[in-house]
Amino acid sequence: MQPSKFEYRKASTLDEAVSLGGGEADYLAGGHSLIPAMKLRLSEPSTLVDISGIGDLKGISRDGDTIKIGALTTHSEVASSGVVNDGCAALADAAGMIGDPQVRNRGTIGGNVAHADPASDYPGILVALGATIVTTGRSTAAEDFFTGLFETALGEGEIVTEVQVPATGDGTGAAYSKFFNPASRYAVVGVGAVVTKSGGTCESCRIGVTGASDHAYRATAAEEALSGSDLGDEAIAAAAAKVADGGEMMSDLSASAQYRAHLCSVMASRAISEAASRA
Amino acid sequence: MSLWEKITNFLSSGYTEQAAAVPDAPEAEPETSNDSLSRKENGMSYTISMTVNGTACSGDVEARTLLVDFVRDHLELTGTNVGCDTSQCGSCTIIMDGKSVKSCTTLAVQADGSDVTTIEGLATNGDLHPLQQAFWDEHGLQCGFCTPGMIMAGVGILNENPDPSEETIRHNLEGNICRCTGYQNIVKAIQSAAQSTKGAA
Amino acid sequence: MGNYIGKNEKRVEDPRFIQGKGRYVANLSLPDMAYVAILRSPHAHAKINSINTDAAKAMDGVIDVFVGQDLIDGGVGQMPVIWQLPENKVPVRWPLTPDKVRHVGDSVAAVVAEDAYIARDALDLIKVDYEILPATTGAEATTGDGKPLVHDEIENNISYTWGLGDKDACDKAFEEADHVIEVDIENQRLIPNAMEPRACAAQWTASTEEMTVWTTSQNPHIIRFGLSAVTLPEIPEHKLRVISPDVGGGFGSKIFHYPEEIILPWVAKRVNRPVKWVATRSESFMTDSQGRDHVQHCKMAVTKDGTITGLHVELYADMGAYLSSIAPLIPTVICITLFSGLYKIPGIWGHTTGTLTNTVPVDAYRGAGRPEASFLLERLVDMAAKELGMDPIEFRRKNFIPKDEFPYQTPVAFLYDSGDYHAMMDKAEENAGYAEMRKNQEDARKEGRLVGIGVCGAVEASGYGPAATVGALGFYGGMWEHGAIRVHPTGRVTAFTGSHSHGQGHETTFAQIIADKLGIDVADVDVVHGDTDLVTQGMGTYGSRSAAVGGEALVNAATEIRNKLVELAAHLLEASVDDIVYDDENGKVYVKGVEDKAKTFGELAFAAYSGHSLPEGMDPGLEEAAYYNPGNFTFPCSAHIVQVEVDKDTGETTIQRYVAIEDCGNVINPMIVEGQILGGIVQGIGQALFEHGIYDESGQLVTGSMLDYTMPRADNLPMIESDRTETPSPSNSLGVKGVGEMGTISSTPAVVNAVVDALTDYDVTHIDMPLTSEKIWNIINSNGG
Amino acid sequence: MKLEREYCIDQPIDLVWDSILNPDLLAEILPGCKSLTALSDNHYKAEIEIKVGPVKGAYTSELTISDIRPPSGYHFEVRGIGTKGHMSGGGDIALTEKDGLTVLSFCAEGNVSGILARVGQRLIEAAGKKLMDQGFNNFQEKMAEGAYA
Repeated sequence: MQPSKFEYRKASTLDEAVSLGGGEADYLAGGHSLIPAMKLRLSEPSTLVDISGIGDLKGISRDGDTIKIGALTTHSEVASSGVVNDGCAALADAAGMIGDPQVRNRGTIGGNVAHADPASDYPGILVALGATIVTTGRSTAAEDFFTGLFETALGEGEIVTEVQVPATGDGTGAAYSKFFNPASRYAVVGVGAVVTKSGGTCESCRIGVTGASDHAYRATAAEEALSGSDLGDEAIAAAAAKVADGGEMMSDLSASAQYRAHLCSVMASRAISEAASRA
Repeated sequence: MSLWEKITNFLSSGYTEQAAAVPDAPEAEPETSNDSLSRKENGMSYTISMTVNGTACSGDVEARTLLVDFVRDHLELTGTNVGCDTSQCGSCTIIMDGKSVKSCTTLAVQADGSDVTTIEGLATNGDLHPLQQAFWDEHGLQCGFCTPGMIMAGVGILNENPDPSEETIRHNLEGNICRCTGYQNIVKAIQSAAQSTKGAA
Repeated sequence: MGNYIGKNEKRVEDPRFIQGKGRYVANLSLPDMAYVAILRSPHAHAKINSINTDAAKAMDGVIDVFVGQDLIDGGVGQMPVIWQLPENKVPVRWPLTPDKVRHVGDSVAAVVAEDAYIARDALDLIKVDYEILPATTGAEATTGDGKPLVHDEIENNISYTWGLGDKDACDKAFEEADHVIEVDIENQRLIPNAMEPRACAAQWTASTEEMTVWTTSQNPHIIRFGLSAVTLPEIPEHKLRVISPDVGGGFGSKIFHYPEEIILPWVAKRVNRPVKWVATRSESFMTDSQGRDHVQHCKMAVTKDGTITGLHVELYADMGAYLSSIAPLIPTVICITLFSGLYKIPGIWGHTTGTLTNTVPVDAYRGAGRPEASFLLERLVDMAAKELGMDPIEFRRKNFIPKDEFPYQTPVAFLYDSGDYHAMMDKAEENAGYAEMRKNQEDARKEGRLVGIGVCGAVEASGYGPAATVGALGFYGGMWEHGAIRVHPTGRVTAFTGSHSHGQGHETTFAQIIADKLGIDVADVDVVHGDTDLVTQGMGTYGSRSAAVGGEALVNAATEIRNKLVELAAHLLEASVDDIVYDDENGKVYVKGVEDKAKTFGELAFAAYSGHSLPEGMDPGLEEAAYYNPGNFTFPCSAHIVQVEVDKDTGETTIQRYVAIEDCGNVINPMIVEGQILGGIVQGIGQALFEHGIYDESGQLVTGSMLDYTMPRADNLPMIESDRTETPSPSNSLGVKGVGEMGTISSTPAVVNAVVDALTDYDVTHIDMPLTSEKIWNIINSNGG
Repeated sequence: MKLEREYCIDQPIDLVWDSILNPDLLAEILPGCKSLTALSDNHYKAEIEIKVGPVKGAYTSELTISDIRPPSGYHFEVRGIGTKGHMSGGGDIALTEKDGLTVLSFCAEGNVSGILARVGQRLIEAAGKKLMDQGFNNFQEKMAEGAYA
């Protein structure tokens, strides 16, 4: 498998990366979304701007209640990070379900969200967590960042620099539940849930869905149904049944639209139950 | 060496050469390392350098050259195999800066300056790595094609967790496909290597 | 009993593999080597109006570009079909198609370039003007009126029909049956996906007019014959060397003669440079011959006491766009002959229609016709047991051929050599703790869990096969095997086998056989295979034939060596030949009753070569070649019991326990045998649960990569509990039976039986494979329970 | 692959009908359309560049319209030859009036060949829908602008 020819530019600073980008150029971080497409010659960029050497985009830190993850942080670094596991274990869990160990060792969170594959895991959990995608131009809430099939709010030459995730506070639990495509290991459906409990009641919740529709979305109808409930099996099932309402279900070899909708509710039930038990 | 041994050595080496129509990969030539990626005049060739199996080496590649092709074709280390083109099978797994990666999904220019270990670099001073030994002992291979990738994935697994459960091993082999063994003896080999490493520590 | 047979010897081939020194074709590098890339059709069916290669030829680094007509004008022959049935219609097939593409991946042009990257670039510059034609798909559907014809000259897309059995006895059984069990089965298309993609290289030596071809083949001698006799007649057989070095798995898909094996040497001679082609996985998906793909209309006649009296199967087999090398064999001779299974069934009739579609050709894939037979039979048996309210094991036992009736003549040609099916099933039941398993299942069901237990018992014909028999049934060659043993003057041994190892471990097991037969150290034996210049003849490895046929050829050669050594020893020790004892255990030869009057194997070998003192009439040297033509097939069998649980919410199936008993007769290396069984079982599980090569209506292969074609991974499986019974085969001196495919043949129906059992409350009697979670969920969802 | 979409257009049916037969408008609303030329009546040639995520493909397409039933609909056939494979398909466009608005129903079946068909299964349908939606969003905008009224 041989990609088409392209020009390769390595940026050492963010400014340089921005100035090299735009037009027919693509940014290269870990390359685990782009290189497979290039090998099949489905993708033939004329220039690749390698941003992997930009030191500013690496590392995980915690600033108050916010966990800051540099765009070049690999999935395995997120999955094994003490900061992430302490502050938001559901994100570490989701990162650990992406691809396989080798892919997790190279793929980056910034590259992943910028690519916006509809079956990618991060978008679902990030939308649920109320994460913020920080770019060279601005900060965007995750739920507004993913706009369509491989489409994001990113403008031309704009680079994802950081993902900010609120740490789950007391009384709040989060979880991610995924139905794997048996061949590719992408998410047929992945549901992230964040539940805040007060006494035995669900005070508030956020539910993010990936894999089901052409982009990750917030299942607001389900959130409304769950909020104020007793988080019992019936309440969870009733809310989970509304998770598919938020998006137009995709259909492919691995799951019809109808089955995907069903999986949405199953994965949501599991994620909500787990999140509630962690709250 | 006795005459008998000399004669038999001669016989066996003579035969091996005859049967080995495919030459073994020579050791990579040590070359001077280049500190930074430099773009050559013609605009399509890049000089990269990295440490492969402990030896510094460099080469001129196109930007599009995959790391696996650099290792196989430029360095003539053909132990790393290519089994698919969509990053599913893991046959091309190598260790790059301590982590298992798929060398078919990495550009050679991305590996510039890194420390790479391939299957050829696993044994030390002629002693098999515990995982190599365990794959042999436990019959963890049949046709051998996925084996280098499986062993390197095993190295990655044990780097992360020196005492993994069966479930952890099976889960972390999700990036490697074997068509011959049904995985059972591969799992056993990784378990056994973990035990032997623990015993030695 | 010798020192090695029956014992676990670690594999001698492993050190090279675990150190990355495997000698695969893709690793071959020759001075001045050029690279070949092949343009493949994106269409399932299209007329080629024109091909423009000018831009590709003009590209820097491109040496030349060839199209189909170039090869035809250059003297290549049509692709041969070497197993043919009476009156079958064989479609015309060229290595590069000149006029019409008939499946996605059909070969159109070949680029030769300085490196693989340039060759790939050049493919994008070749302009083909295709006139797209409607496509036809579906094993049975393709025969319908008004369907496009894959080949204009083959009406209704039917290549052949073939039937076997006792139709009258079958009809009578159904007339008298108390119960008739019916089911229509789709045994789906599979894609072999050996982990090593196919590869080929060729080197032309103009000065001596010799050609060497390296290819990933399971049978290099057959390829050599095919090339020189049919497809590349410009290279005579004595000037052609075919080498299949280490081959990374085959599973049948590397038996066949492929276009690249013709294109590469033809091109190497034209450009006068060594050339190499290595398939991408994408190319493997659309050019490696595929497996299975039957539509089977089946019914079974059963009496009210649970006796099977008849089986009737009308079968449609999709051959793809062309007949691959031995394709007509698979759904006919090798399939219908196994319709008796482990059972006494008086009335069996099977009939096959081999059809053509605009899909990749179909041929042997692990099991090859036998899994298709065992699947339909073991599904019907399970359905019958259920209808009669009998336990599936009890029902099977009732119909088993008793061990005192062997050799057993089935109504579908085969004479089963030996077997003790009751003992095998007893052991499976015991190892599984079947009664306890059923009790636990009841408990689980009470909790609302969908736990199922599946049973399967199957037999196969392996060790293909007696030359006269396979000849009478349509094979153009013989299926004997060749073996040769060269004892060196030092007493070390090089053995040559026409069998080919692509993972089976012949270098180890054959060395064990020879070491025991000659009474020497196994480390002193080296086994050579896969090179037509080193091994004079061979038929290769497929149909689980290596030990039973290839092993026997080596036994014959070893026997010749022993006979010569005994004669030589008698001469040197001044004793009668009748008084000479050949001590297998200690590798020496002595005079009966006088053990210190002895010669070691090494001393005798040296004496044979020194020639200082030989018996009258004996020539110097010590090497013997032998052939072995089996008198019968061997009939291994197995019994599997598997427990699954279906997730009610998602429809996902989890295999919780897998208990397998295999009987492959005597065992040479238990470790290797178990490895073959485990791998085979998992490949069969792949068919049951995951694998499906899907074509859409336009003939596009929509599972064309590992992103969409699911194969089992490590985390889909439990630890398989594998064990054996041993009923030696009387068909060969080693008492061995084939083992490479038995696991696959049994595991597929076992798993499906288990899932159907798990869904017993949902009014389902059969589910077509693969049992994807969506399919199962649809049953749970629509049948309500 | 089967695609069924329904769009509600805030314009009178006759105007919509005229517009969906207007080559200039079609050229503007077809996603990625670089040029559209009429080869003969109801037979067009279009150069289209499609980008979905990392996948870019250029197609030379031919569009034939038949069974024209003013103002209720027509049948179309499209065939494209491209760098990433070929595509072909056909379907019907139907217009109905509902509360003064126009409902445009689109029902088509198509096939994609080549590398996209073999490796892009999970995305083909979603990509088709996306392109349809894009096209009709463009259409709505153009209609709203009154550019072709």
